[in-house]
Amino acid sequence: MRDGKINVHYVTRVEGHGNIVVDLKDGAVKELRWEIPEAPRFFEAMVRGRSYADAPHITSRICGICSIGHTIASLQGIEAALGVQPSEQTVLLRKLILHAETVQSHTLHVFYLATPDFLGVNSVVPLATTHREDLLRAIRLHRLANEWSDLLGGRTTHPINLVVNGWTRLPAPDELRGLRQRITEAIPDLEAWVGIFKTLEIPNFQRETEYLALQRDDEYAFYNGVIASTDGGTTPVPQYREKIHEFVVPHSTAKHARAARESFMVGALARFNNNYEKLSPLARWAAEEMGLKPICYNPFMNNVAQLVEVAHCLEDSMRLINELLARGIKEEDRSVEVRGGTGVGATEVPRGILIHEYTLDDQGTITGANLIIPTNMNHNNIERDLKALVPAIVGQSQEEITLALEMLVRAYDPCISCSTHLLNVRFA
Amino acid sequence: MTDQGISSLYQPTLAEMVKIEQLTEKEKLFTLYLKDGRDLGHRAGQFVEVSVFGIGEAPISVTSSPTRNGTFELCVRQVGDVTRALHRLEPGSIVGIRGPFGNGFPVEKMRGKDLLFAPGGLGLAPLRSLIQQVLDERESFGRVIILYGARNPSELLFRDELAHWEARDDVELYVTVDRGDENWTGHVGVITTLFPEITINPRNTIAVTVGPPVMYRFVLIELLSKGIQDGNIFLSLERRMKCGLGKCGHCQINNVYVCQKGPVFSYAQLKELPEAI
Amino acid sequence: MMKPKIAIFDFGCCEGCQLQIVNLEEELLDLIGLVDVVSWREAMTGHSDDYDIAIVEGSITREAEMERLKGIRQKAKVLVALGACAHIGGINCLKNFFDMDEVLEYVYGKDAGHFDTIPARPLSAVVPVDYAVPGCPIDRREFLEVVKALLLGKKPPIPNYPVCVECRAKGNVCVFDKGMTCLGPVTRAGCGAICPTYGNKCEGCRGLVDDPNLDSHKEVLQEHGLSVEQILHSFRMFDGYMEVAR
Amino acid sequence: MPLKVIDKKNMASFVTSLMKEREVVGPVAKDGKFVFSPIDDYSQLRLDCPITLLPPKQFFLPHEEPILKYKLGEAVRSEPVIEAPPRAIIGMHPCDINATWLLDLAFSTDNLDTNYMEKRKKAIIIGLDCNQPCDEHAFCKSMGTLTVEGGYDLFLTDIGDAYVVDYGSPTGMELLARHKGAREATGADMARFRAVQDAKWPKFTYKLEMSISELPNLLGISYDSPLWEELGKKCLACGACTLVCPTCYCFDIVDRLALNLKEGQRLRRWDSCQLPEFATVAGGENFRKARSSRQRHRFFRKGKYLTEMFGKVGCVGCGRCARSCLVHIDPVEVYNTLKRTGIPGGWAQREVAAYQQGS
Ligand SMILES: Cc1cc2nc3c(=O)[nH]c(=O)nc-3n(C[C@H](O)[C@H](O)[C@H](O)COP(=O)(O)OP(=O)(O)OC[C@H]3O[C@@H](n4cnc5c(N)ncnc54)[C@H](O)[C@@H]3O)c2cc1C
Ligand code: SF4
Ligand code: SF4
Ligand code: SF4
Repeated sequence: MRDGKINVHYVTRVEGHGNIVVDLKDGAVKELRWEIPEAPRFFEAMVRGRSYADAPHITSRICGICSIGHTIASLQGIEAALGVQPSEQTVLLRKLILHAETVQSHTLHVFYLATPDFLGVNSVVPLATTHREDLLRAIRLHRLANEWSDLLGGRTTHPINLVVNGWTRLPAPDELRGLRQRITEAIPDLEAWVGIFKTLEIPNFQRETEYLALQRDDEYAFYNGVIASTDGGTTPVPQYREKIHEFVVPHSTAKHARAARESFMVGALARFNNNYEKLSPLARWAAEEMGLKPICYNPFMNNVAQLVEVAHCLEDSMRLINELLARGIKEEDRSVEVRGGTGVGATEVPRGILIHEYTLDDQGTITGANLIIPTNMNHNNIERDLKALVPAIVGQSQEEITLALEMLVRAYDPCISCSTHLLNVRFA
Repeated sequence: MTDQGISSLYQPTLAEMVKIEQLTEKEKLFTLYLKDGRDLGHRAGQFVEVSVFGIGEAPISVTSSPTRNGTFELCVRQVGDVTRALHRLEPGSIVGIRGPFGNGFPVEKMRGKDLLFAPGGLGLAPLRSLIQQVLDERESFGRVIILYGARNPSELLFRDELAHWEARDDVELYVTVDRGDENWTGHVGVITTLFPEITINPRNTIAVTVGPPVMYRFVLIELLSKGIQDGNIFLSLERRMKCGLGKCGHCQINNVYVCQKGPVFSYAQLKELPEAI
Repeated sequence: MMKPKIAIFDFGCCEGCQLQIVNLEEELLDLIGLVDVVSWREAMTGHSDDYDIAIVEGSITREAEMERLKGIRQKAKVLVALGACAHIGGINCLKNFFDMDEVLEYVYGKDAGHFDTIPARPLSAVVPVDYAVPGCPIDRREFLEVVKALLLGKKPPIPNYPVCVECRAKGNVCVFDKGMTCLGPVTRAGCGAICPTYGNKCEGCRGLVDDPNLDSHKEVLQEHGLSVEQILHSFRMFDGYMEVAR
Repeated sequence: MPLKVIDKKNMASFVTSLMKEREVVGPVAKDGKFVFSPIDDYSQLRLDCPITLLPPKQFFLPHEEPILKYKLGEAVRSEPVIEAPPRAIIGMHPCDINATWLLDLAFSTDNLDTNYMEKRKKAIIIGLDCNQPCDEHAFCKSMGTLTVEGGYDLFLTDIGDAYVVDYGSPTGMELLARHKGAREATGADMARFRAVQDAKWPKFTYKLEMSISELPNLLGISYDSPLWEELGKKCLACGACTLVCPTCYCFDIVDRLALNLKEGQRLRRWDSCQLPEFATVAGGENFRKARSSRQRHRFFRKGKYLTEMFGKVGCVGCGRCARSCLVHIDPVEVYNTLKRTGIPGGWAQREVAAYQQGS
């Protein structure tokens, strides 16, 4: 197809609404837009006037898939504004529940939303007959992740008991031991899926770009760190504005972003490219098996990087649980001294770096907020990838082109609901 | 019985629907028999708990006479989950039956007396069991007067039977509807407007009225003004009921469990129960 | 039994409630055996306009969405509101306490002109809604019970008593005894009092019971130290569309 | 058989040996308060617990329990479900023992409810005397429930470093005989036992301004008291008072089909007369629509109806309802207010007064 329009009205099997509009003329791209028509929800505006304590529960509702990540970024932002240092136990438990979300989200995306593409079906449902055993393994992993967040946070989505400076309910040691046991038992399911992915044909498409991710010296960073780039250099989180620039484009209710180059990518592949050295042994094995090596410039490999991260999270969680059990679970004082100030929190959620910034007055009332959502950071990169991909496949039929474009978008696992709750550039 | 041989009061007996008849838009008449071959063995005015498995249980009065064995009948108005589910059933369907429960009408006390029946609407369903028994044993009762009121002609239950009673000269039947329609030539007005038409011997009359709570307040005034004694006026009360065994608490009126001491009460009893009407 | 055709739609929301359906895992496969899912953008490609039951998530926050919702209502025999956003407006209504132009400008700055928004509202503010699965997010068990009830022709078993009932029956320590405040006494149960069970207050995500004793509850909140302003804020979290939050 | 004694240091082995043959339930700590819960280690047991949030009724009448299971289809089948594992409940205070006794009567009078009774029959009750009031809300002394006349298998009294153990049934006697740690009470033990008992009684106060025998009559004349309206205004209708009450036993019955829609269960679960739809029937008529009428019903049940039905007082003075009521409705205050505002002397004396005035 060398001439004509492709209009994918709502890419399916992604979280939220996004359209792809392509206009081809003589085999060249006349116009290509990645449109986000999703209704914006104005969380930054909504939290104003609320108590600092409400922020995590309100912003959790930005996104059903990464509600734990939003809660944690929000807690970090508020705690930074209040000058509160959460205890080691609090942080260990937060890391553990954040892993639950990463596994939950990655398995959902890799198994339920992306795999149907690789196997040539329109949803996960047909797999119930054609790939029953594999699907049951996938379901087991996904359910483990769900029950893991149920156990720690009260439910799979919008966790209940994570509050500023602590937890309103702590897991019992026996519960943690049970969880560790179940994680151990889940590893064969993961290994089996690594085996499956090894055999899948992943489109070979390369476009060099910049990758940003949080980084730490002591571990593969999820909970916190400094902003690192594959182009070199690091930026402390509070100075995030010096690195990440956001701007509005008319065809999208979600903002776009750039860093040093014209666009950049965040998410599993970005973390992998920046922090490969810190992956757990099981994760490195998985990467090797599936042929993923840093630095990888193929966005379709994001799915593979997600599977590698699932391996990492499972293994790292056992370490976290061991540490928690060795320390013993204790009730701690959660009280905080309220004061005014501004604070930034950043955490790696399944789709990349999530930044929450808050300003509080002396009573602890929120007067301003700025939330930067990873999918926003990727929109620009998605659009540029799409533009780069089309010329390479322009000889194919309209259906094939459409499918390839959709698959590319899905590979990013964009969480569009999230990304339509934009920042305010004019920070109060 | 459980595996350990323990029996349970909550275990229904299975019953099969042999006949289902649409009486009005909202009411159907179900004829059933117990699959274990037993007779239901009820008294007039008693009720059973009917199970539609998967949906729930509802208390329903037995509308057929104890004098007619083998099968029994239930007349059900479709109002909610269980009753709607019953209406969806076809002949041959299986339901569960617990009971009969409750006291029933004081038939022995009625023998030799004149009887005044005043059912309103669906109230005819429970009363019909008594009327049928009285007619089957006609000689042991005095006058039989029936004052029946419905909202409109299309809501009149058991029309064939009404015609049959009308035709008998040992039954005095008066029917009224709140609102008539083009074909209605009978009496129009609420049930209390029928009372001036009859004269009775209050000393020898037992009155039974069954209907919705609002009706009771007005019918009672009529019955009392006719001079019938408190102890000779009987009502059948509806309450929410779950167990039928005097445990679940739903049917309690003051200190009385309707499923145990009722559903039939004399007005003399009800005067002691301020929550009753 | 004919398999009813089900379509799932979403409006302004976090899609967390749909996610709970996905999270049914194996049971989702069983469910799919009983119904015919003809449209579900988040989980499948393909769409059909021929459906019996529409399950709709999210609140209405833009003019154009009203028409889309009315279209869905017209096609569906039964319309079920899924989750707090659809049921009572939910978290989205927090923005209703600001001026819409100001909100747009606060978020989009000088580019605000590209976008439109109206005060957020529940589905029932636009079309008749037959049933609701309350909660932010919905409870997976309850969702299954509602679907089963629809298949069986029963009224969905959504309780009309407060969260305290479930909370006390679980033997929880009331959070009022821990120095917090709670909307449990006026909020519709069905979640298993999950928040107090996890040591936190009920934030009222399931909406109010039919006949709440709000006056008395407000006195309780005041007795436990909340100002009138703070009481309003508590209710605005999820019940912002309702009288009680204004 | 003389009283026996188990030294506290031997309690662990006593409880542990019980755990070998049955589930052992006792008070354990929860969030700074206490609940009855199955234990898997003696160390979890908190016999020093003043009072639990919920009474032990959940072990005889669970919050939700299957009573029937069935299969649909061509051949409909249904059979009762009765789950009754052998259990020992340890640490039940006199109020709860008295309350359980009342429940026993309720579930065995007229119609024997096997779901309750089987669980009850398979449970050993090991009571524990209260040497001081659990807190300011307790009014057991007023209700005559600070002592027990029966309803237990064993009954412990804490005399410092040991428990004096009384038995109330052949099962209890046998259990005691079997346990090696139980020894005969010495003279010194008995002296301490008597001292504990003597010291205990004055620590409790009478809180009702009337004798309990007067209560049914007091309520009888208070049906139209303006107090009910006042309570109705405050009441949140949250059901807390009845859910935590050891003598409340009203329940609901619901059907629940499995997802295959082919088999299912009938469940019973706690209900409460305080909830708005407790007495609603089809057609929408609600026989106790006003919160005031529901509150009245509750107090009449506790103070009058249950006594009339079973000859035992329906409130055991544990104070749980008052403790859990967010708007501070307290039975002691309710009954005392009725007494103060009602006609002095109650029904009988009013009759006498009327007679003397010649009316
Ligand atoms: C002794 C006795 C005898 C009876 N005899 C007959 C008879 O012969 N024939 C007959 O048709 N009926 C009879 N009834 C009435 C019958 O029991 C009820 O109509 C039936 O229980 C309704 O059950 P259901 O599951 O169909 O309705 P449900 O689904 O339980 O409810 C039906 C309607 O009642 C209302 N309702 C029910 N529960 C609630 C609630 N919790 N909150 C608010 N509203 C509620 C609603 O409006 C609902 O639509 C008798 C009742 C009693 C007590
Ligand atoms: S109700 Fe809550 S969980 Fe559900 S879609 Fe709305 S914000 Fe998300
Ligand atoms: S914690 Fe909340 S829901 Fe639970 S009993 Fe207390 S007030 Fe009710
Ligand atoms: S406890 Fe309250 S806030 Fe929590 S899920 Fe239930 S209704 Fe929602």
